[in-house]
Amino acid sequence: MPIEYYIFLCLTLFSIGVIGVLTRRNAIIVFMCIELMLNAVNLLLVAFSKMNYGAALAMSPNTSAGIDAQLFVFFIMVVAAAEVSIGLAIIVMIYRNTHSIDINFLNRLKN
Amino acid sequence: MALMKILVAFIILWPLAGFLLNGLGRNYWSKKVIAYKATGYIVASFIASIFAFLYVQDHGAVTVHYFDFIHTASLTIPFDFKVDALSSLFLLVITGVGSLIHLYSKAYMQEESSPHYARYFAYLNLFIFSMLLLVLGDNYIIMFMGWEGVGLCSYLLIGYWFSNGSYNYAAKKAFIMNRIGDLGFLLAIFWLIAKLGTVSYNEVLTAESLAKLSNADITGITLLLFVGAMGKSAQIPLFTWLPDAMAGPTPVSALIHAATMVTAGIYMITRSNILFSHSEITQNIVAIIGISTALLAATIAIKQNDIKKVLAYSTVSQLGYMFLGLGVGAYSGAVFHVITHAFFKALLFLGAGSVIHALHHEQDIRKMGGLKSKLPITHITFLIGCIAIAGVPPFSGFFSKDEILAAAFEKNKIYWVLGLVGAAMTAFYMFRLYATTFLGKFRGSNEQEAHLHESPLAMTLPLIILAILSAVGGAIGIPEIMGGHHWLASQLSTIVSTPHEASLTVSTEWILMGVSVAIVATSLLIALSKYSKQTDEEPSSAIGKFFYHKWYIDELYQKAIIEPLNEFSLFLKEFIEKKVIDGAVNGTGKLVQFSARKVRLIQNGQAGYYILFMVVGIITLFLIWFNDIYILRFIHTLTQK
Amino acid sequence: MLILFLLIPILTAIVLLFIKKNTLASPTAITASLATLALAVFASFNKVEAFDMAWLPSLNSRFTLEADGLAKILILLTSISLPAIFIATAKNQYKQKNIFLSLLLFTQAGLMGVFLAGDALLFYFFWELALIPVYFLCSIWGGEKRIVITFKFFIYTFLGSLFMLIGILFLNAHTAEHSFSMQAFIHANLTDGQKITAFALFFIAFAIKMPIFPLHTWQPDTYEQSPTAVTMVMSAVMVKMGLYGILRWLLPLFPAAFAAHTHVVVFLSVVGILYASFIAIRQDDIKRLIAYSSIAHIGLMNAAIFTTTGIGIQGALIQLFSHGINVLGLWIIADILEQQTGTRSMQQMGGLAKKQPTLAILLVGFALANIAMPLTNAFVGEFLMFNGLFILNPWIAAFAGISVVLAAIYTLNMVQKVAYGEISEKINNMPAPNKAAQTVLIILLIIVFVTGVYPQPLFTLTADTLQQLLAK
Amino acid sequence: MNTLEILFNTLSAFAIISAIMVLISKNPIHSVLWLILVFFAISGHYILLNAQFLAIVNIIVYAGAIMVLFLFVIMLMNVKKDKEPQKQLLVKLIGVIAGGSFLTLLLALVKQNTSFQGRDVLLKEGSIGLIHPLGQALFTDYVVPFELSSVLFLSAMVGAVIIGKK
Amino acid sequence: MNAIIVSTLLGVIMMFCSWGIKNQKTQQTIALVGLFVLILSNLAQLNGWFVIHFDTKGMLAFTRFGLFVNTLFFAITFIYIWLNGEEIAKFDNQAADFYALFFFILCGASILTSFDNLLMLFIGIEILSIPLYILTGADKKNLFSNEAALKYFLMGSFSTGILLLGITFMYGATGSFHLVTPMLKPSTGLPSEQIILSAGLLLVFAAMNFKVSAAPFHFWTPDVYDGAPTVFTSFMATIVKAAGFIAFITIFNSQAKALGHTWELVLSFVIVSTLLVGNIVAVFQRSVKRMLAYSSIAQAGFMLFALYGKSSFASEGIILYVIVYSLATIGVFGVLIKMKENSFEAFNGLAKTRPLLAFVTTIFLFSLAGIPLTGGFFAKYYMLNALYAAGAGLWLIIIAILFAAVSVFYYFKLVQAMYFVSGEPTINEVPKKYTYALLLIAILLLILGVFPSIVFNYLYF
Repeated sequence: MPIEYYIFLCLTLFSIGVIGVLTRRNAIIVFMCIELMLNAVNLLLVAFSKMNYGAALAMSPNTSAGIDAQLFVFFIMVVAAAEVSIGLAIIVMIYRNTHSIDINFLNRLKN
Repeated sequence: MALMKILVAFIILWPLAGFLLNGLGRNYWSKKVIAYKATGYIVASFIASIFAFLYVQDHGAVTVHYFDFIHTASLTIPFDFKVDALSSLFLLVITGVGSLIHLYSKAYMQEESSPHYARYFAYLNLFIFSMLLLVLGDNYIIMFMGWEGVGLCSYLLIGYWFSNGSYNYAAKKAFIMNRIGDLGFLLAIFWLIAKLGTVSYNEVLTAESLAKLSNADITGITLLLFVGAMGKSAQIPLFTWLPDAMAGPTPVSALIHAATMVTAGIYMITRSNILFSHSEITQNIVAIIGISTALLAATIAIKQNDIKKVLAYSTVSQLGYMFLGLGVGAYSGAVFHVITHAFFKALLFLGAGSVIHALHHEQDIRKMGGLKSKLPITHITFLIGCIAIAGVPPFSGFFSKDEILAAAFEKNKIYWVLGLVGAAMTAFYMFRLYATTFLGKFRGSNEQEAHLHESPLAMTLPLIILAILSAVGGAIGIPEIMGGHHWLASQLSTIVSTPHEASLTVSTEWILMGVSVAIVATSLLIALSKYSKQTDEEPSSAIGKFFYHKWYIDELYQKAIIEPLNEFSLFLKEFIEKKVIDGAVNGTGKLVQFSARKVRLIQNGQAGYYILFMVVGIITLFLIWFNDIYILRFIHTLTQK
Repeated sequence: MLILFLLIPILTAIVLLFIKKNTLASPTAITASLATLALAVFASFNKVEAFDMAWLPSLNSRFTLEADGLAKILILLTSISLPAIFIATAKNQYKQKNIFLSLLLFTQAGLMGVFLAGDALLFYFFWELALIPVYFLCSIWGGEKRIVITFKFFIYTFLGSLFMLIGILFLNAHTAEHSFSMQAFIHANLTDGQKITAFALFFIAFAIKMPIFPLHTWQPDTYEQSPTAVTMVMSAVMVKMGLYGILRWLLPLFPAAFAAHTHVVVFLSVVGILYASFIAIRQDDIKRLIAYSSIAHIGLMNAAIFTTTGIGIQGALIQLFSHGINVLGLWIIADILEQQTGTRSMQQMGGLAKKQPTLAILLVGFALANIAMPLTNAFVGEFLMFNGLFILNPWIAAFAGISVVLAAIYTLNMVQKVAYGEISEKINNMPAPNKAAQTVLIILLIIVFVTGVYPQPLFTLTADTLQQLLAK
Repeated sequence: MNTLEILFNTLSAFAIISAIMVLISKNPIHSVLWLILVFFAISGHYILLNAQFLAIVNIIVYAGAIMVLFLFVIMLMNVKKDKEPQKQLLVKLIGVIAGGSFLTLLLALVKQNTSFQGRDVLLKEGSIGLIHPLGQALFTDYVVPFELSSVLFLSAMVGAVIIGKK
Repeated sequence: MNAIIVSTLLGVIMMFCSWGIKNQKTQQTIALVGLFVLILSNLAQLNGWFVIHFDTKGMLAFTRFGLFVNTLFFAITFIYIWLNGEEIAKFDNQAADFYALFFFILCGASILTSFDNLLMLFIGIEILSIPLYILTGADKKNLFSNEAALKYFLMGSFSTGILLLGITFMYGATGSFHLVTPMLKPSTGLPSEQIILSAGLLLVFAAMNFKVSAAPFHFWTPDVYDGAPTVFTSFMATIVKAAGFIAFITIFNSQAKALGHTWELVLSFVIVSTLLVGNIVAVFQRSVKRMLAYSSIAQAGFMLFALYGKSSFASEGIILYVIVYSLATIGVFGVLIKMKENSFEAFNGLAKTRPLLAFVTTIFLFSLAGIPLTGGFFAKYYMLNALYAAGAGLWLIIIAILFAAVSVFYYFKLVQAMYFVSGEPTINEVPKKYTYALLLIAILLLILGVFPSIVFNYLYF
């Protein structure tokens, strides 16, 4: 399976995430779109890892090439989890004070 | 030599000392002390000058060195003084006439309160000092010092009564017009330095340095020098300050604006006659300017009614004569006329002063008349003065003027004719003045008549002395044909390059004299007959008005030069400075403010937009990086170091 | 020895910050400044060895002070001006006078540093150090429009000096072993193009500081708005920083570029001279008048230096000192008038000669110096400078010469309006003459005439500098 | 067109479609559900790439924990579909254009890039995706980041405490 | 390594303090002592003494430079906490929690000064950012604070996404996360096999720009700095930003030259736009706090010069800049905290009522503006020097200088308010000790302004 396919797929997902961030106003949805971006990256990383692994396999039968990427994905998930906890905490806090999570209403700070 | 060093220092420093002492002690000394001190110093330096004169007579010219005024790698200007025939003559005239006028002033300025009295004498002494610098200096720089010094003193003395605005204006006018001339002088000096690297007479005025100068140089330098002379000696176009200068006290007019300062120009040109006689063009210009000034001033003088104004214009016209003399190469003649003119013009002014004094500062001749009996001495002396200036033999004026005319005749007949016309007019207006003032019956108010009195001795004594001098002063220059040997010419032969020797045949010269005498005589008789009874009222004829209003030259200057300059500077101040230049400066500040106001609007507070901008930013970076936008690359290569 | 020129003012300034009593403050300042004056006099007639110590090893910049004729003459001027100013303005009431004085002393230290620094970075350092106290002085004690005006002045000059900083950086980058010393800069290896760039960078800073047309607009406003004591410092000494910079750095570093720009700069300066003179004619505010006349004089000096003729530069060297003295005198008089009559408009003055004859005479005296009357010090300088201009190009000299006449016009206008005429009530209300100030003025006037009749000491003082410059 | 390709294509299509649905569905809850589907699709890809460990973690952490958290929050503040006012069309358009150009730009770059041509991704073989080697690496080579990620959690915890408490 | 371990431990300790010890003062003291220990441990490592010896497997690489910078961070934090202890306590009776976060941030910072692997970069940045989101939102009842927190969080995690995509590309191109230097073969153009790698680098570049708030990724800065509690803003604007820069430099110094001249172009673009936005917009601000936010963007523009190329000037310069800028900023914010409101008018006539306070503020502002005799001058000078030494065109330097002149505009607006405008400053009472602390900072700045070299003597020996 050529790597380009994966790249295309992931970039598409990533961009959809970006578009979501740009077009939605609900903080939670925006945040979800960011998660989508992260996932796209994850998939791409795994794809790369397997690509490198395949390349390395040709040289030596028991290589561990590509493991780092998969671990990287693991760490990304870890971090994402932490981020989500904080992010949702903040969102909830805001919802407590202003009964809205519309990011466009949050423009008291400007200029 | 050492003796000379002391002597010259003596001559120079006495007046300076007088200036300082009177200036500083003005509040402490009584008028008497002040006056005697001031006069005494001048007399002292007069005596010293006599010694100097005698010394030069038997030892020839001497140069005394004190110190280097400027001494740099490229230029050295010594502080030297030169005493030779020319300067010693001027010394005598300046200090001599000077001391007489000091004496005269003692009485004339009596009404002044003592500090101002002291100020007056301090200025006079300072003037003498600067004048001495001017004539004694051994190079053009020192001459220039004196040159500007006398200008300053005349400024101070014209504006002596400083609370009067118009007097101040006159003073300022005088100074500024002089300054214009001085600029010419200065440029001439620079030119000399640029070409020769020196300004000392005995290095500049020599054959080899002349060889270094091209004709263009000489013409340029001499013309610029002449511009300087114009300012100082009130020639066209810079003459209008002199009549206004009559605002000063009368003795000042006598000393500065008749006898000494205004003749500085003649001195300067005579001093550098070698240069002038090497430039045909300049000589002609000098002659033309001279004669035309003479005529112009004469025409104006005919119509004036202020006694001092008449004399002032006559001074201008006499100066014109001198320049004519210089122009035609009769340097000694010019100097001769300077000396005689110093005598009789000083005399006339002082006489006028005594009249004014008697009439309590009445200067309009139409309100005078019949003073003959009231002021006998003044009358006699004044009359002598008039005769002398009119050029009636054997009075001094005749000889000097005749010498100039003769030279003019031989140079160019037209000069001579015009000169004669001028002479005729001189005789006319002088005797108009004399007649209206002294003859006829008194036209002033009664209490003036009541208080009419002859002036005190301190004033009449100078009159008498000057009268004698102007009567017999011609003796120093009696031409050969009259059996004289022209002592003056021989005196100056060392300085004047081409001493003007009478190349005319005896007969022609006699004829010329005859003609001039005849014309002068007729015109003065006309004047006498016309004005001894009545005075002339406001001129009716156009030409009369024209002369009466001094050819409208002041108005012309006002309209053509002064007002435009004022407008121009106002334009610069109000528009260019405020709007254009400062506007640009403040504009940049405003620009920053403006762009600040605009740019901050991007920060609209909405996270969505921020992220959008970020994405756009990333895209831009990509474009710059990969497609390497050409403008940026161009800038880069442009500024690639 | 040389370090004292910095230490005395700075230490005194710091001490002054804690002396609250005015009666104590100004004597302290005066004594300190007189001490520096004594030092300066001693220094100008003796040989002084340079002071040198390591400063910034990582930048390879050294703390170097050295005094040649040029430095000496300006040090002398500075240390004459300060005591004169202190004494003359001793009567003036300023709030928190001790701060005022100490800031002035800081300025003095900065000026001294500028004139003595032998290391480019150090030079820049003191350049700013001289500027900042002045900023505060003007903004705190100045006139009603002070804040805006002074800020403009600050930004303007600061921007200029930043350009100089770039120039220094640029040269420094091209020297061997990245040194800031004069010698290293002279031997920096630059292409001609780079030389011209560096020249421009330096020149902008100096041009703004002097200032020369058309970069001058900050000056009249600042002079008008700032307290006269400060104006005196700025006009008598600070503007000389620009000329000093040109003589000390620009001319030796880029003789070629210098020569290449002679005509442009000279033309600009001459235009500036006439421009300023014309504007001065129409000024009614005495401080603005002096400001513009000062612009004209500075322009002449700049032009003379840029003729690169020995005689012109010599004239400028002398005039650096003379102009300082003369303008100082004029400012002191202007200050007395402002303090005693409460106005700066010359229309409202007049008849001073009746009310305070001595002051009037002094005014005339300095007016004469201002129009370069012979036998005043200014004549010597201006004579030589015009001479240099003439050698460069007669027409330019003639053109610039017009300013001689214009100077006479506006100066005599001033004298006439202030001293002569009927006595006005503003003048009439003047209190008793300020003896201290008048004494200072008399001393200055004596300097004016002595150096005018016998300027030789100044020539000998600056001879060595002239030699070095002409060697280039 | 072997099975793998079919799987790949279907999964990809599935992922992309549901991702788009996340965007366009009005109701937040729907978007959450769609997102969960995306995650499942991606997990499918992991399995296809024989990265079983990540596949599981992805399901547990993302689809399980995180998304439930999201749901929970949304429920908590019961945001109705009409609660969210829509951005006006223009802004949306701009957003789409920006994102699209971002995508095209990157795709163009990838196309130009030569170093990936002919590189293949190894599907379903290879053991690196299994728990054993990953665990091995994690606790030997990657122990430092592993430990440090605990700091991350600590700070997150403290933060949650700070924000959470009244 | 020591720094990382010790700071983590300290963080944990502080966490427990928040339960154990109720007295704010004690907590502050503990924190200060902890920082002291931290500094010591770091210095210990500088002299080759480790708490635990073990191989980081190429995750971290400790350089003298990095460790030195750590020391600076800790020292500055020390001053910061010493100064702002009471202020922090005001938010929450549990100041210890915040101290804990500070320590975690420091841990992240010391990771960023020593990472040798993109994974560590990622984790470091996250450790750095997540506590910041909290600190920004610390003032829970304050809507501005909330808003700032949300904005910061959303944009921050978005930039994280970008960063990850970049890293992924780099991995894809090189097959490793290690900072192999240089990853790119030197070349002027862009060889087609390196495009993806360059793209990755560029994405990382963008993300890092976000962290150091360089235009056009600066948008969060004004709002967040403005919204966040002042006391935390000053921490954010100093230590955190500085750490970001160090990371930034460590990545790109190795790559920069290899990227060819287009890289310089991109960097110039970012620099110029950053300077432009920062300086120009700051001119028009009415709130001092917001002005400082923009000015910090402008300062970032100057710090970016260090990226232009490797040189002794660059490394010395960034250090000097970090010190000077952090001290000055902390100082100014320290004064600002005591103000009742943030407007310029609040400062009117401060010089009359509190001359000393006004004086120190002036020193801080001068230092920020880069006026000689304050450290700021040399900081800027080194940066310009670095820029030129790295071969930038003179035009860039001139632009920088012009903007430096513009910066005088807004810094001096405050000076004018304090000295020249008469008025009654609206200020809470300031304890003597506090003022002297500020004075100490000011004196430090002055010393740095005359002898900046003292900093570097320690850097190499």
